[in-house]
Amino acid sequence: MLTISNLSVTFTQYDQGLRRKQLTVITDLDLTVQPGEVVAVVGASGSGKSLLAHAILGILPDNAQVSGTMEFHGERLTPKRCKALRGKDIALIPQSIGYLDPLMTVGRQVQRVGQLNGLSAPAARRLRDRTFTRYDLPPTASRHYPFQLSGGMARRVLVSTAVMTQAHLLIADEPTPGLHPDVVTETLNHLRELAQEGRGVILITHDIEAALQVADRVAVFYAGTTVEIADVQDFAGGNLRHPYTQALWRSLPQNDFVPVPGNQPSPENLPRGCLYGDRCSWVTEACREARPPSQFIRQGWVRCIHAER
Amino acid sequence: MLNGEGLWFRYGAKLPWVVRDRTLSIAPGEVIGLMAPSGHGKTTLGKLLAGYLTPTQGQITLDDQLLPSQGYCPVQLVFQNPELSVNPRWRIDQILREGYVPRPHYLKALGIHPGWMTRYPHELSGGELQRVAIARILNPNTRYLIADEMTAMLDANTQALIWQVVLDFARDHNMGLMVISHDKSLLGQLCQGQVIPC
Amino acid sequence: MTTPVFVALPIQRLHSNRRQRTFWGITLCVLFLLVIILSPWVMGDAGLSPVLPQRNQPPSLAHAFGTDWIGRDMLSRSLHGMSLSLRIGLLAATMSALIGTGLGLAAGTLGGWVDAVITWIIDVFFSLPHLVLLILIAFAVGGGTTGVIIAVAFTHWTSLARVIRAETLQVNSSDYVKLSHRFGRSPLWIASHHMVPHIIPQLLVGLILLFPHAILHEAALSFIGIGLSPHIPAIGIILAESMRHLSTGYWWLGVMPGVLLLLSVKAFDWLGENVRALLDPKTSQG
Amino acid sequence: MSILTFTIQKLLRLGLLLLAVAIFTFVLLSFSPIDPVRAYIGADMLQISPEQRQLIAERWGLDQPLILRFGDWLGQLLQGNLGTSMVYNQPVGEVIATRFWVSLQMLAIAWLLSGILGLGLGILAGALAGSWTDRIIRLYAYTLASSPTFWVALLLLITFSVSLKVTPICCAAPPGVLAADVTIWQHLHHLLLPSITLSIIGIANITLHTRQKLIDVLHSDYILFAHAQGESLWGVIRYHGFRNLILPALTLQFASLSELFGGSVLVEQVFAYPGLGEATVQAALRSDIPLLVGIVFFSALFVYSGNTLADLAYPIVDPRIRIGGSQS
Repeated sequence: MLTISNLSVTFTQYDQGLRRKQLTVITDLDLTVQPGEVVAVVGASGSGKSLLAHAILGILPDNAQVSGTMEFHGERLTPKRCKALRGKDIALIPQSIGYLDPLMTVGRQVQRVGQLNGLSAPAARRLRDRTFTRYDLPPTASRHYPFQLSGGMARRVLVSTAVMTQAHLLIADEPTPGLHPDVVTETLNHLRELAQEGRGVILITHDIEAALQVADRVAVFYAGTTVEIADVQDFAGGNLRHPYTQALWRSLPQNDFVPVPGNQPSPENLPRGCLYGDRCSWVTEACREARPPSQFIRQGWVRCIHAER
Repeated sequence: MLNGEGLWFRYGAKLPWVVRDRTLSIAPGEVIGLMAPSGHGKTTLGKLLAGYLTPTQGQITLDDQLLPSQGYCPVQLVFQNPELSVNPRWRIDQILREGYVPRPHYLKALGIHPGWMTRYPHELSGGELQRVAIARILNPNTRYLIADEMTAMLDANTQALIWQVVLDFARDHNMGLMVISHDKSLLGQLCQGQVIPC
Repeated sequence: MTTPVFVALPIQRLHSNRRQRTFWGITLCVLFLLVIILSPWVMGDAGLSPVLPQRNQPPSLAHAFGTDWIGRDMLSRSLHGMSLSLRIGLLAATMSALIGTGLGLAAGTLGGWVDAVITWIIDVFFSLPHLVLLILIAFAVGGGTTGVIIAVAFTHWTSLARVIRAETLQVNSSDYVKLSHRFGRSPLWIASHHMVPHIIPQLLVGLILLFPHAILHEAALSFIGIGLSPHIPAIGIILAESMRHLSTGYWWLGVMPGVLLLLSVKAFDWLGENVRALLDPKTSQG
Repeated sequence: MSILTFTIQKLLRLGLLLLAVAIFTFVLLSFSPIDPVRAYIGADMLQISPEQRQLIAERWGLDQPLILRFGDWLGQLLQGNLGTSMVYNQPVGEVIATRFWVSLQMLAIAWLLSGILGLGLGILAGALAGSWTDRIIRLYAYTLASSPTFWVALLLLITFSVSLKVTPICCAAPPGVLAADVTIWQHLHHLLLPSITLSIIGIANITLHTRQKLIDVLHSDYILFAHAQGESLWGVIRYHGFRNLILPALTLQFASLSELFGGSVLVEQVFAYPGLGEATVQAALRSDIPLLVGIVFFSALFVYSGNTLADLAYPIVDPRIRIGGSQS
């Protein structure tokens, strides 16, 4: 349904003097999403996860240049098409209640989403009420303002905004930061449900445990690129292909809890070769020469020339 | 031994109690977990133990003495958001050196790049800044550390990196550690079963 | 978590050479203001004496601001007046800044009833129209140059005091100050290392932005006749005089000195903006 | 909080405020070098013997200690006796009432105009931030913000009254026409330029604040989300921007009453418009202490009422204050 290949996003900034600074925050990124599946996008902060969401929705700031292709339902996503699709065919589930207008009742905001999708006001209201019932939100919740909602209710309202649309693709951007484990599980289950209805879901998170709990496939981001796209089973099954993914898996508290030393390269000066090269134990001369291409190995995509071993 | 006995706390005479009758203690070299959902006074309890707040009732003692009000406090606290715990107008090296000059060994282990030294806090990411915030309390005078959701906003790799360094330090210096978190597996890994529900 | 790159992109960054432009802006403003302040000493009294054959001439190359009804050169008169107004304004604004800083710091650090009283005094000051308060004070202390200086000094400190108080409170209650205390730093050390770097920029910018207000109000008081004596060529008085000659069509008597006043005020505004940009770590870097 | 407690609280604060103003004014005038007797008698001072002076001083209680005089004075104030204006030879209350009525129309027109235009220009500039429209509006607002009020009034007078001759050059009515004979048209004609001058000056501040606030709102997370839902720029402004903008704008609008009042003093001076502002200048220039004190009190009341109205508007617009307030 959604196919992204070789996506790069570069910001142009002017530094001291007339020197132009290029910040490449996304490099050669690939991602596909099928109807009915949850794809988790996992990576450290600064790896370009949120920007990916903004790029798909076409809401990047003006000084960003995008290259590569994004296709949605087989057709290219041009800025014009992005504008026509966003909120209707592609919907965002934001990370916190701060993404709702603090001065408007929750009910009106959710209803507005329906109206933006072409429903009449009464129809949008009926759909909203049905959606609220579905998510166990009391009828009075419509009249509440965002600041009056509890953490769990807020989460359900945010999911409701996406359900009001007929969107085939949902992008959940860090939907569970710092929440109570029960609320995290509940929210993830909602996302799973939406996928079962035939929608594609992109779950963007830094929390790999949450990702493994709900996703079908996991795309691992590093320094603005997808180093690996693996099935969820590959993690526990020891079938991981990229050294970074393996390191990430090992660093989980329930596993070895062992980190790899070093830092993600800064977008100001990315290395010429593999972006993970300076932290990798498998690194060879060939890795430093050129960026590794994306390969299909053992039923998964990986950007590592040593992944076969 | 860091002791908190019969601790009660509220933010104002008419406000509800945030901490009610808590008693807990940490021995040198011990790692204790404190697990609870938000809104259960975990953060307040952490602030009480580190001397940021004074309990309304009860007292905190360190080896049977009250916490010193002057000089370096042997109980230190690391917050969830490093942005608030550094002066936005200071450069990184100044921030690192405020309490003590950190050992190059720890800076290296935490992956603190020498190139960061001349930058300002807003030029580092949250994960990078948190490592700076931790490096500055890795000081032999720190005998107890309260880590309040210290790595909740960080990715798994950075989380493991930070804890590895902190645990090494705790072992080498016989430092007591209280980990406040809602992450079960993290507490399981760090505290070997010593988890107190809050 | 949003990528920092995304949020750290203010539109201004797109303009090239920001830091250099800031420096140029500051230099230019300071030079312009210095030239005006020092001009009476450079020019002497040339152009101030009546030259009757050259009465009522519109602006020309010889007299850029024209001449008045007794043939005095309006440029010389305006510069003398502006210089005087600037000096009075600077003096009054500095006094005001001292009061504001003192009270703001006292309120922010001492807290308790001191804070309550100072905040209340500020509220009382804010509940009187500025100009009415100015007139009342200037009148009560007997008018004249002293009256203007005292009136301006005692009515402009409030907003700076508010800013300094808020900044002090904010820094004082910040986590990094509490942490510094736990690191064993003395209150004096914290004050000089944590507070001062925050207060000084606020103070400097606050002081500079006080000047234009002080100068405008000095001119306003002189204009309505409560300020300086009519024999002193202050800019407000020159403008008030021009009122009598407006209906005769001698527009330059009112327009040109006003332009000079406007430019001086804008120079201070611009200076303040540039100094603010220079002192803020978020903009001073790139 | 109920309306009753709100009202009582506000009235108490007002009482306290007026008391503070009273003490401040009294102390200021007691220690001032101005001799009230001399100020009262004015040019006739030479014809008055020291004995007569002494009598006047005694009648005014000037020989009493400070605190007693203050008590006396405050007592008179509380009875609503503001004294007699020496310049206009009328009770101060009456002078203020008639003069304020003349100023009020000018203030009201200026207040509404500057509010509506300022909000409109601010929204336009904020929505199109960085564009040429924005730059022009900003240049205009910044220039006006640092222009001396009386000079702007002078310029407009030169342009419209002297050169173009479309507006009268002074006063509230044509000279020589009896107050009863002034037509509404003549009245408006004289009101026009002073009101526009005042509103032009008020616009700058409101425009710049509205613009900045709208830019802040447009950079917020909820606007990002609204865009992601497919809302257009003008849809965002209509459904979210305006709502979040109106509260600071209202506060500013009511707070601007203080500036407006000050501005009217200068504008009335330039246009020789016989309002309260002009009376203020006359009171100060001719040492009419009772009138000056009366005006100080009145202006404090005026500004306070404006701020209270803003406080009342808050809970109507912002549910966080309305509902949050009633819960705690």
